[in-house]
Amino acid sequence: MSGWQKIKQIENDGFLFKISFAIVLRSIAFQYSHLFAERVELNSPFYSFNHLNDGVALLEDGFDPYSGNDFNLPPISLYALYFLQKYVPNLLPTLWILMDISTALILSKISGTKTLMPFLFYAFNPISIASCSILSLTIPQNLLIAMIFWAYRLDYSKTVAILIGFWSSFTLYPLLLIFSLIFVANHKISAVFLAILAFFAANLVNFVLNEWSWSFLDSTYQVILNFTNIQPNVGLHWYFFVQVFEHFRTFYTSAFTILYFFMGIPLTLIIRNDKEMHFISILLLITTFFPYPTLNSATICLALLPVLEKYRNYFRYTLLVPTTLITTIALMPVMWHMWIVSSSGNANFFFGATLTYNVALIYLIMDLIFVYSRRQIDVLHGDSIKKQAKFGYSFY
Amino acid sequence: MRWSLFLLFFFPCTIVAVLNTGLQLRIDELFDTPGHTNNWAVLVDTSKFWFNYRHVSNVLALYHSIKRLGIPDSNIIMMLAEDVPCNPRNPRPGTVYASRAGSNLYGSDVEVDYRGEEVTVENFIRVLTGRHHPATPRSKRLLSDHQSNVLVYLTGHGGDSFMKFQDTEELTNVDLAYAIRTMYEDNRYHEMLVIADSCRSASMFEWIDSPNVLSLSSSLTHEESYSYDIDENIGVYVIDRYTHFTVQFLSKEVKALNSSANMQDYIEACPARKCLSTTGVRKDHYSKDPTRVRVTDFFGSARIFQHLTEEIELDDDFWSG
Amino acid sequence: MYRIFLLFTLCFAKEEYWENLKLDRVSENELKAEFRFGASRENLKNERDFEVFPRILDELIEEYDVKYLLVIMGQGRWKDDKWGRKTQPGAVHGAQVYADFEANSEEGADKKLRFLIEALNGILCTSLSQISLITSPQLEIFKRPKYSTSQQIFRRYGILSRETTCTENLTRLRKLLACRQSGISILLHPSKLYDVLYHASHLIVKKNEKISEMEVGITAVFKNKNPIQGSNWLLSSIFESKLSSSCGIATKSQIEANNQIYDVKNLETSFDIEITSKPISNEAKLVKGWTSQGGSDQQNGILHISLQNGDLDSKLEVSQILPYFVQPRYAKISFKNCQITRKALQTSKNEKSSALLQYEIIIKSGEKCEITIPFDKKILRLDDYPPDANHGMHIPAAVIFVSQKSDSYTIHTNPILVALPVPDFSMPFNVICFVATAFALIFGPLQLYSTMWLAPSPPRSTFWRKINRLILLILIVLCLYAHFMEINLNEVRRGIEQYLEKLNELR
Amino acid sequence: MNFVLVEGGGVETPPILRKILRLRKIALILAGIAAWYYASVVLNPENMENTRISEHSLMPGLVTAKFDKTSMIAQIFSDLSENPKNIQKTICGYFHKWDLSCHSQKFRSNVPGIQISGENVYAWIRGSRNDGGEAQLIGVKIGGGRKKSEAELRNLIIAQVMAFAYYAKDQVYWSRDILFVFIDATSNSDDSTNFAFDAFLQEYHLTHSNYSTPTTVIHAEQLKEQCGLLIAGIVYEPVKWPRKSKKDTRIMSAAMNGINGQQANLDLFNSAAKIAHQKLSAGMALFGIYQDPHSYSTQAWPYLIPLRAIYGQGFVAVEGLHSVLGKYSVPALTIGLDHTMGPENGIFIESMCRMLNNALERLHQSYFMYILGDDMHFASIAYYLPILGIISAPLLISAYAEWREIQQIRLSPFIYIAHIIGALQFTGATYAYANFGAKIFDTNLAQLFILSSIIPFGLIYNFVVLARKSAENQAEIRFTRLFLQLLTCLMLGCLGLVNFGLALFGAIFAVPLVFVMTFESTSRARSYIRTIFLFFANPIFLLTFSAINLQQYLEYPQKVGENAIFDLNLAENLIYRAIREHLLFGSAHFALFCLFAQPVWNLLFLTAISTTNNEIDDEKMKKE
Repeated sequence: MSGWQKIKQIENDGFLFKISFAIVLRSIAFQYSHLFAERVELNSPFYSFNHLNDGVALLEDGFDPYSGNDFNLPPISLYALYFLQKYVPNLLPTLWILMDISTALILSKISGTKTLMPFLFYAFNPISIASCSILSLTIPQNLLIAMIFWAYRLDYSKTVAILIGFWSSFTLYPLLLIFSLIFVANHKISAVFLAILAFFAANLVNFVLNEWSWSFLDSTYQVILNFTNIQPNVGLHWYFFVQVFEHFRTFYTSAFTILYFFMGIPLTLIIRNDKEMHFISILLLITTFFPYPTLNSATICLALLPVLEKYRNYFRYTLLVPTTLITTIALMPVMWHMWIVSSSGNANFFFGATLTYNVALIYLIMDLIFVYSRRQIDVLHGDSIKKQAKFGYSFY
Repeated sequence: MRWSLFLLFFFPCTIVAVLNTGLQLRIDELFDTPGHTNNWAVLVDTSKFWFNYRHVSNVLALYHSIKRLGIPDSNIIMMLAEDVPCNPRNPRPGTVYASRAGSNLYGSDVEVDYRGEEVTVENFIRVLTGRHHPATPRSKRLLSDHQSNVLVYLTGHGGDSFMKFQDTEELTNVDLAYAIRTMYEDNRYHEMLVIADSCRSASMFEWIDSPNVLSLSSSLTHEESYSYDIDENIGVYVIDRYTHFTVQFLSKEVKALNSSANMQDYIEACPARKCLSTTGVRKDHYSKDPTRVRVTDFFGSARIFQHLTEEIELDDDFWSG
Repeated sequence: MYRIFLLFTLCFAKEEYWENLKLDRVSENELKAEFRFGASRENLKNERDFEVFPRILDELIEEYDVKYLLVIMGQGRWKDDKWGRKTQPGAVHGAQVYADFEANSEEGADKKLRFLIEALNGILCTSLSQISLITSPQLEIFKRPKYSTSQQIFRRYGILSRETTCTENLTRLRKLLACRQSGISILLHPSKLYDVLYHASHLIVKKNEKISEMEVGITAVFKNKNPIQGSNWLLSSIFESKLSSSCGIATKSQIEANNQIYDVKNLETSFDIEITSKPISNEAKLVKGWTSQGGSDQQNGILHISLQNGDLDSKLEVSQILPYFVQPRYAKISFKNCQITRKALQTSKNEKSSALLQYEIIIKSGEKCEITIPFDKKILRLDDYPPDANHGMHIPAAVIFVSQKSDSYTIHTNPILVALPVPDFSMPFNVICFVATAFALIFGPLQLYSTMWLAPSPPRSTFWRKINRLILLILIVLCLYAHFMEINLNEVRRGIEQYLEKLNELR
Repeated sequence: MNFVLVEGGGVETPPILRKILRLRKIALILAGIAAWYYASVVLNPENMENTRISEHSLMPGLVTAKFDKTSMIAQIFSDLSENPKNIQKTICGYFHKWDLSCHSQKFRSNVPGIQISGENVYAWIRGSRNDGGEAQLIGVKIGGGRKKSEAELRNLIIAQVMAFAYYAKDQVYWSRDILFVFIDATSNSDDSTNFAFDAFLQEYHLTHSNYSTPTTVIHAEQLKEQCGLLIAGIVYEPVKWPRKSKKDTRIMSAAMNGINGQQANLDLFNSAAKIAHQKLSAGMALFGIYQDPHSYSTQAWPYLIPLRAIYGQGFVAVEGLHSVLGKYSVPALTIGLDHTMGPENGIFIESMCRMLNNALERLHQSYFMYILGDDMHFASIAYYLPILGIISAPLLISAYAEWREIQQIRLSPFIYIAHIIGALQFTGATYAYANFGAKIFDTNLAQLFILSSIIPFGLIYNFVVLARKSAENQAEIRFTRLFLQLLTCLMLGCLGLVNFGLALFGAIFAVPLVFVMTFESTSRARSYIRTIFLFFANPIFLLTFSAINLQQYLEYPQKVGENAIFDLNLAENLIYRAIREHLLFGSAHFALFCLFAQPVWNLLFLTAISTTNNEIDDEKMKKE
């Protein structure tokens, strides 16, 4: 209904042209996919298509992919690709483009009538285009996120819960979204339970697919919770666990994991009456603190930001965060080249770039929280504020 | 056959007889009674890489002189961090020479106990404290007791209050002191001599506070210590000054076990004009006066025997073992 | 002397000792020498007397239920096309260990193996502790004996390419021989045996119900240093020592040279011969294999195994160990005219244990088969790097078991050196600080905003803030000063200590 | 902590930033002067650091070289000069006689546009006691030579290297194999020689079967032996007598610039220089100049070598054969040997080989980014990178100013269009050149390219789309300004880390241009004037102009262009060279030109011609 009208309204300013342009860009990118196939910024053990392919190859040769450490994806995606490869091997690029475009479409339906920003941000984002061209698994994930957020806005509590549970069964970190379920309109608690139920159901499917064995748990959830895989990516943790002393590792693993999973509580305490804000900041938490992210897992959060139109004037780091993000993203390949290819620099360079990138994201989250409470001031006693009033923090 | 065994059995007694000649008695008056029964040595070359040839030859030179003075291979724990003799870069394979016109230090009778990447700080501490993985073979353990004099010799690249192992990790002087303290508490030595031959090596024994430990070093805390000889054919320095002159002293002055050279002579064996660095000494935890201690108490293995007075019958199962 | 020993031995278990030396010219001025020393002993219960069989090996066998144990150490490269077939069991640069032994469980086997390796280090003066031994699945690695046993047999194999072999190993091997100062073992002159083109030595220990055997072998290829004055291959000049006394207790003690056998069992005079036989011409019958590495950066590389068959159809069983620091791109592994009949892959959950990739290949005569294994180079934890991390780490050589219709033998390719990506080794504290700071950045505001509220507040005096900043500034200045003057913390400490001592003296 | 909340949202910005904005108008001049003085201090060899040398490479300096096969040189040389037709066979004949393995490798190009083919020769000295995991490379050119004398010189160098091989095969201490590569240089063009070397290296590193690259330009025979990891490569060639070389000092030459601004490890060059000093008492000439590091007082202007270093790093993609090794990230040098001293050269080669043999790890603990003042002094990146920062500071300031003015973010579609145009040019030109060569439909490819790249698409877009002066268009232009300023800074920054020379020269042109063109102009006349100027500041014009004048300024002997402003032939040659180097060696010049320089130029039209009718913000600042 309303969504459809939006589409109609949007079509007036050459929407179809934009979509087709996005599709063309992606299909061009497929011709140059070899340029991105090995990029560390776009690949990670949990999203790289190459790893999935290796697993499938092992499966075809009759070996168990989960007997080693190197294959980290759950059986569902393994078998899904196995069958895709078997029956429709040529349709993969088309499928990926479709998923990506539909993500963009959903975003455009989500966002308000006046602005096309989310759509543009996503459809014409070079990062998402490149990731699409290498069949990165972040593309289906982004589609999932978009759907969840859509349903979340429309208060389809059951759908949201089930989707969240399903998504969590891949990378575990999205479980934090359960806190957002509190804000869906009707029967909140049951929704939470539903999500957890869906999570276990998905794992049961994995269990069955994996010839009735739990062996996949070690190489999926273990690897996430213990930060076992220390290969470079754009995340926070890899270099830390390369460097940290052997006997401190358990301490830090547990500290980081606990910190992450408890972050939902204070956040829920702070952001109490704006569910989009809550959802997006939790989404940012997930993308920032997941140990094996790629650049593309952040793009959708950034594309969702324009939804928070009403907060626009309150943001503090409007110049700092975007420029830092862009600069670090541009510097990553350079630093990587200096470290790995021409060996004219060492690992710290690349690590520095990734760290700054993540700090920028963290600043964004901080700013979201600040902006929220800043707006509360105007909402609560907006009229009582004089120009240049001093504000400080005090207890409730 | 019986005759030969008979000889074998009384051989010690003959030694004692020789020791008891008057001259020896008079010499013995100059020295304190040793009070130890066996000698152990831990010789460590801590530095990897081909151009550290000299550290390997340091250890080997000392190894040969203490072997000559009677410490058996089973009592010497030798650690070599780099395989220099069989390194492909070595133009004379299987050999190590401490000087251009010297003799081969790496003959057929060398036994290396820890080599290559086994030479780590952890293993060194384990050897001293005797806390090994149960699988560790006998030849890699320091099985000393309250009656043994232990010689610990470290050579490599050092800095202020640390010693580099394999160019990666560091043995700090505090670690060393703790290890020795543990040895003392476990009664693992009677007297100990610690020698550090590296730059700024005097800092290595700064924290040692266990009794009966005499510590020497090639240079003071603020000094570098220097290498002695270079062999242009292989393009590396072949020995360090301190070790060169001290080993020279051992081979010149300490010909046999009963030599009358004392520790003070050893300490003064490398004066500043030879070493180009002032050697460091630490005696405050060593009760004896170095002038009244034989060099061979540490560098040789003097077998000290009890006199046998009573008759011993050997029954038949002695013969059939 | 040993007459008396013989006198004693009458009541002992049946033991045998034999020694053998084989000398061949492999090219115009290259000579191959193969030493073989063997001892065997029948297993009698409660019979603990040893004459020629080394007691320590027997203890090894008994303690670790060893059925078959093989340790090979090698240095240098064997030139297949010039020197013909490699002496079996074939050595490769570094050390190989191959063990069959009884154990009741996987864990038990691992534990036992650890002890066994340490024991070997003690016996052979090696440093094999780093070696990672993996169970080899169905395909063969060496020709394998069959057992009839109640317990479970574990078969482990591993290569340590970094391991060096030097004279101390030879010394220890000699210690295992019954005749050390007499017989052929006189010729084991270390400085000569290591100044060669190729050196390999091995120890084999076998045991079955009846007897337990051991064999010590040393192979060396000598090069004629001065070919100008003809090749004088006098025995005494090769080994720098005459064969003067013979080993009496040996049942067999002989030298094979010039296509005949000289018995040196009981010599009167010192024995010396010149090896005059012409070099045997090696027609290209053998299977040759070598490994090259590809890739030019430190992200991913290629392992390229080339197998060149001779003029006989052969069945190859290629076993390639892939250490834990490389991750094979399984989907990208490609073959060029290889006819694969069986594949086997052995991986393990353990982070530090390596994978074993095995192929059974049928290859026609004269053909060349190429296996290309792309891999990703992994970055490791700081503690997992060797001391010279920038030098890279070795992927061990592939072992190829060739079986032709007439015979079967083992060849090896060569190990390759992989330049791994390395972190900065001086960083741990900084990195911990930085990442922890990043976490603090998110934790701080969360804690602040969730416990406090933004509300109007009267302007506060900034005096204390100024003071704080001043203190911080002073600290920073001091740190910078210390940094640029290269002041060592220990020196500072000593200065303070001396000052305190002075104070004490004053009192 | 306290915030000062501004009415209508947000938090007040700290005042210091506003103070900085006051400088905006004179920022460009200030930055220019500052950069000039800073550079003149940093790039003066007398202020540079001395080249230290690590223990790895010092030790071999102490080895007494024992090369004694001088007689062999004459023999090989005569053999080579007798039958110049089949040098390959002669070389392999010798190696086989010494019973060393020697093979030849044929190669040709895959693409029709480039007709190159030939035959390399490579031979191994395998160390007897190593495992063959590592190797060092020695490269020499064979054949060719424009004049007879040149061919003879080459043969002489070949003979000297082979004499060393004859000596080295009897040595027992090689812990790394030595690989001799004799590169086919029969067709005298440098490109084909580099191509020949690349053909060999590609097979050595198996990049042809590497899954990450789709197709390769070169088709070459597979190598017949096992290959280890290359730790370094040295290419020997006859020295070209440099300018300012006194007769009494022996002069050798060294070159170390690689593709895309890579440089050989400083340790490598450094120990080469040290060995030359100690063993041969010879000096190293750099970039065709020999400068005695001890006598600066005599010399008037010390900046020539540093400037040539920067220029070479920036614009000379393939300096010599060693650059091709750089493509495979192998540290490499080209050493020019003085052909008159045969035995000494043997000794030099031996010392270099033993240095690389004794070096324990890969050469890693040293500088890779440096500017050489002479063979004894260098400036490290920490000192020379700030030059770039100072130059591009004005853009950052004006970017911040723009940001404070921006009301709404409106991404101009022309940003996409401009880049797509550039990409089309890039792919089109490379594809056409690879498949049809320089002539397509009997028109000159380069001329087409130049034509396509001097069309001001930005201007067209401006008149078609942004004609009417609406708020959206204003916002669009304003954001384009910000975008351009940030993009330029970002590009220069990233480039500066990889290829400082290119970044510096780029900045000298780009920063003022972007600064002026994105500055708000109130008067229409000013906008039109600067637009016309912008039209003539087309990247191709700038490139040709600088190519002519820089080379003359840096006193390069060869003459480049007819007149000092623009020269069509030169422009065409530059473009062809860029395309060829991109295709053969993966140099990034052409890509950078098409994907960044061109779009920026196009985009600048949007901002150049636009006029802002609202007050310029410095009055605002006065108010604040």
